[in-house]
Amino acid sequence: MAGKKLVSLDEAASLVKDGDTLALGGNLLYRIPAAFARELARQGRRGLRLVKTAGNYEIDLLSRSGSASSVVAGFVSFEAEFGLAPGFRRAVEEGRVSFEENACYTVIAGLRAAAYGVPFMPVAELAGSRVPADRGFRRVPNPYGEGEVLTVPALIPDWAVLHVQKADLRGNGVIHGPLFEDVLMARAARSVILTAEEILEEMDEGELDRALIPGFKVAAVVHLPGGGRPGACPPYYEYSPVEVAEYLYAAERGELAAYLEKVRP
Amino acid sequence: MAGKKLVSLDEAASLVKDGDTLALGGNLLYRIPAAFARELARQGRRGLRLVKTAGNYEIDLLSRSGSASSVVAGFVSFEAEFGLAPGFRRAVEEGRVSFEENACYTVIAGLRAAAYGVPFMPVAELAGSRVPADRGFRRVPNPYGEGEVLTVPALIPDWAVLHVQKADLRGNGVIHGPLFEDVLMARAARSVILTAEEILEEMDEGELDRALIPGFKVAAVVHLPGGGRPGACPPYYEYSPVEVAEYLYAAERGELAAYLEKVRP
Amino acid sequence: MRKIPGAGARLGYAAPELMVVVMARLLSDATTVFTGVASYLPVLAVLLARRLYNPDLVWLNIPGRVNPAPSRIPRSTVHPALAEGGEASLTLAEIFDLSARGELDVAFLSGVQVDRTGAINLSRIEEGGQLKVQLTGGAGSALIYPTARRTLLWRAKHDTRSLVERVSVATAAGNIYRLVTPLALFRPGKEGLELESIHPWASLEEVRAATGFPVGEAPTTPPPRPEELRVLREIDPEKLREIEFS
Amino acid sequence: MRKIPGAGARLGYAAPELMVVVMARLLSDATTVFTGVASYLPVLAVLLARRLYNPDLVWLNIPGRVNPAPSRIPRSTVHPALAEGGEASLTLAEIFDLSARGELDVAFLSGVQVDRTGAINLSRIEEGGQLKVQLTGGAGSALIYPTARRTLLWRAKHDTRSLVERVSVATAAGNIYRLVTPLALFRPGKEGLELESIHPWASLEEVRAATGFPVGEAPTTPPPRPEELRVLREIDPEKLREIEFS
Repeated sequence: MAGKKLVSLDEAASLVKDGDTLALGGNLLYRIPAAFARELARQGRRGLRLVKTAGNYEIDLLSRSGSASSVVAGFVSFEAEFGLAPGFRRAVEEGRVSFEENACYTVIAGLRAAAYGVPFMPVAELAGSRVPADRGFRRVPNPYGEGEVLTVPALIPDWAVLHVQKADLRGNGVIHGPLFEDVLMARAARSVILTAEEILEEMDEGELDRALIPGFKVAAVVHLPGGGRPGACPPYYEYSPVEVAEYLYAAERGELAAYLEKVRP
Repeated sequence: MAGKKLVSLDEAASLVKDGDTLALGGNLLYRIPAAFARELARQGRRGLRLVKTAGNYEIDLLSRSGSASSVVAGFVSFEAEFGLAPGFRRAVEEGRVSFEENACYTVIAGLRAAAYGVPFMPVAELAGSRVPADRGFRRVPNPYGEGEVLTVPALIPDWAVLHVQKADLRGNGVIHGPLFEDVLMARAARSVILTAEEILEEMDEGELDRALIPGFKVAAVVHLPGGGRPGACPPYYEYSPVEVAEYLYAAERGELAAYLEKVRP
Repeated sequence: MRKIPGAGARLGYAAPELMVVVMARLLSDATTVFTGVASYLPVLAVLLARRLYNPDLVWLNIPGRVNPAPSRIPRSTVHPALAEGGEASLTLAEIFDLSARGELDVAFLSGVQVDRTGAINLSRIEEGGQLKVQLTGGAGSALIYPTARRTLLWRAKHDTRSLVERVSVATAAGNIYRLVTPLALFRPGKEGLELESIHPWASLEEVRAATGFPVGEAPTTPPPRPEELRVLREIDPEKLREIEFS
Repeated sequence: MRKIPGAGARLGYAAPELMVVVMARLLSDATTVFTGVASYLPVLAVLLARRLYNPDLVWLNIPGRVNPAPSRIPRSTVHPALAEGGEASLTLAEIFDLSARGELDVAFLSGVQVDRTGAINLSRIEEGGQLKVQLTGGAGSALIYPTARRTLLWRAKHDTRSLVERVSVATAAGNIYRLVTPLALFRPGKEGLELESIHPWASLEEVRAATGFPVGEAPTTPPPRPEELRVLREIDPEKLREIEFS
């Protein structure tokens, strides 16, 4: 078994089929599966449903490339200097991508329901918000008290695609720093694909404590240093405002294909 | 603030009032708040409702002492050589303690509901088990599909009482090795009491990653080396079969009071 | 870069400084406070409050460490530098849970639109039921706003497109504590948001003209004290406080 | 210590060894396997199976490390030694979730009573609806049994009090794969558990007399091969396999 999970980026991305639901790890520009998203775009994948709490680069890119047909997320935007994700925004406004706007917490609740093997998760009332009605979230009678309780349906991704600092040949993945929703996504999804900065032969105790993605549910591991760029993957690299600008500049000029050819992996 | 949380065992145990619900950390003879339980017995606390997934020593002791009036747990027994928890068993058979038998998972589900601020948690159907009917677990209609879904009501302890390896003066607690349900208990409970092998002035990064009990919800920290005995608190000490036997021998001879006087803290 | 309100008044401070100071003062009695994504002014307010008014304030943010003491303020509010010096670990999901349980004291939220009821819109601008402008989505706000005990709204723009009678779409609503803008400070009143104070560079007329709902008179916002400005400049030497005004 | 079945037959092995070997063989095609509290024979079966039949078997247990390779078998199944050499971390709650999702392949469970349907009782013995004997509680069984794909029951006692027509209280029931006892191996059939094989030291009459429900004829359980016994003794030099028979 050991070793067979280590495949090329090309092979790993080929596991994803048109129409699959993908939970994407990381948050905003931190520890995101950026290179994997570029490869999906290069391979011309279509009809993907993307699941994320808060994202930007890879949502924007897959919306522009025509790979994503819908996005389940709480927040899609760059921060500060880069502002809104323009490709995503236009794709939604033009009806090419359906934005299933959630609260970040209802994405988490849907993933929790999937992780716990139940059809829904009760959540605190999102009083005054249009999100529950827009998403068709339903209420059930409180079986132990008064009133009704808001629920969120289980959200079961076909794949959790995570960029992690380290993985071993058996597919065990190690995350340093904030976990974001990565671990939950790995539990909720039917299967997991990892891209990793480093491939480990052995783990020390500190790494084992952080090895929260067991290999038995991981279908493929790609050794992919820099796989989070232009985002950050601490402690390896910071995010690059220059590379984000390069992406936005190229994409906004309609040169996404050239960008994808140039920026490899 | 810093420092005011550090109190004596006596003071910490005094925070618990007759009739309170206590979630007890650890599992079987591992990282259990044993000394804290002895102190509750010494102080003559009554009417406690104890919450645990799998336990033995402190459940048995608080059942014998008359401190516990009910126990919510999935499993109450010693392992191997010591067999059943005889004091607990007799207390239940004689009607002094009510055993609210759960599956370990339904204890977890009830704590999760509390941690998530919702009145119940859906769980997979425990087909063929008497537990749901015995506990009065109810079903709700599946709002997103066919049939009904089993639920477990929120279980909100007044206190999570946890024995941890390390804590700081602000009440932040560090757990090394298996977490068991300790972190979940700390989220679900109204407040937290820690007993700790060591009090830290500062934490290193490894400790910070394991500092999963933030101090802001911790009411009291007791510096209590050996507070898990006769159970184990790795890496400080193993569990002591001799001390477990000493407890059972004394208790079965009706000498619990003398045992509590002798075995301090 | 658009003009920073108050910058022309030569007071030695302008809207970014005053907004941070006003928000910091509002944290004097807070127990726990949460700052989310793209929240530069709130991060600075927390740091200022902890330095001057409330050393025991517990700060929760996205990078996952409780009560960090960052040595510098990064340009991303998800940056691990915002975890530095923390005292314990808590994931964002757990911070949401904390709020859902009613244990979160103060949260900072913003909106592209804020209306008189305090409802915020981060979802989209609709016209005649049709999507006109897609916004970012509300991140954690739909949960946080109704479940945190007090929500402190801030918005670095104050005009009739931002402060409206009624939001196009309510992304979130809830327990509003105050709304801080570059022109004024609002508090909840009987008929919705009302003026609490007007910043020194703004007149009541200007505020009225820039606000999409009626407002009454109010005193002038107390200016920052020299110590507040000194500490703020110390905390924020790179003037990240101006990012939201660009 | 009560008599260990088969010990008098001088075969070079007895019930503890044969039970472990039979269970290990049953794990030949397993993907994931869970062992819970006080599960000495199952732990040894997993280790034996991994050595001889199924090197890729993924073992999950309470101390929280996936696929550990302990250097010794401790006397507590919660002992951190059972986490040694693991390859990743997974809490017990997450193992339960895994089972609830239908992703757990094989689980080991036991019962003070096991009945013909495979239902187990770890809760209590009732007489006339009244509590007579309080048992330990079923730990994870009520969830694991119906949600794991296959449950391997074992019980170190085989008598008419343990193997009953109907349990006093059903703590758990579900997807039974096999039941292994010191006298025989059972599998699910049309009318409930049926004999698959009888251990070399037991006769059909003995098994019938010790079983609270009817059983038919069955061949003899294939004895352990020398290699199986050799590796088992290597894994378990302290004979923890006999604890459950004491």
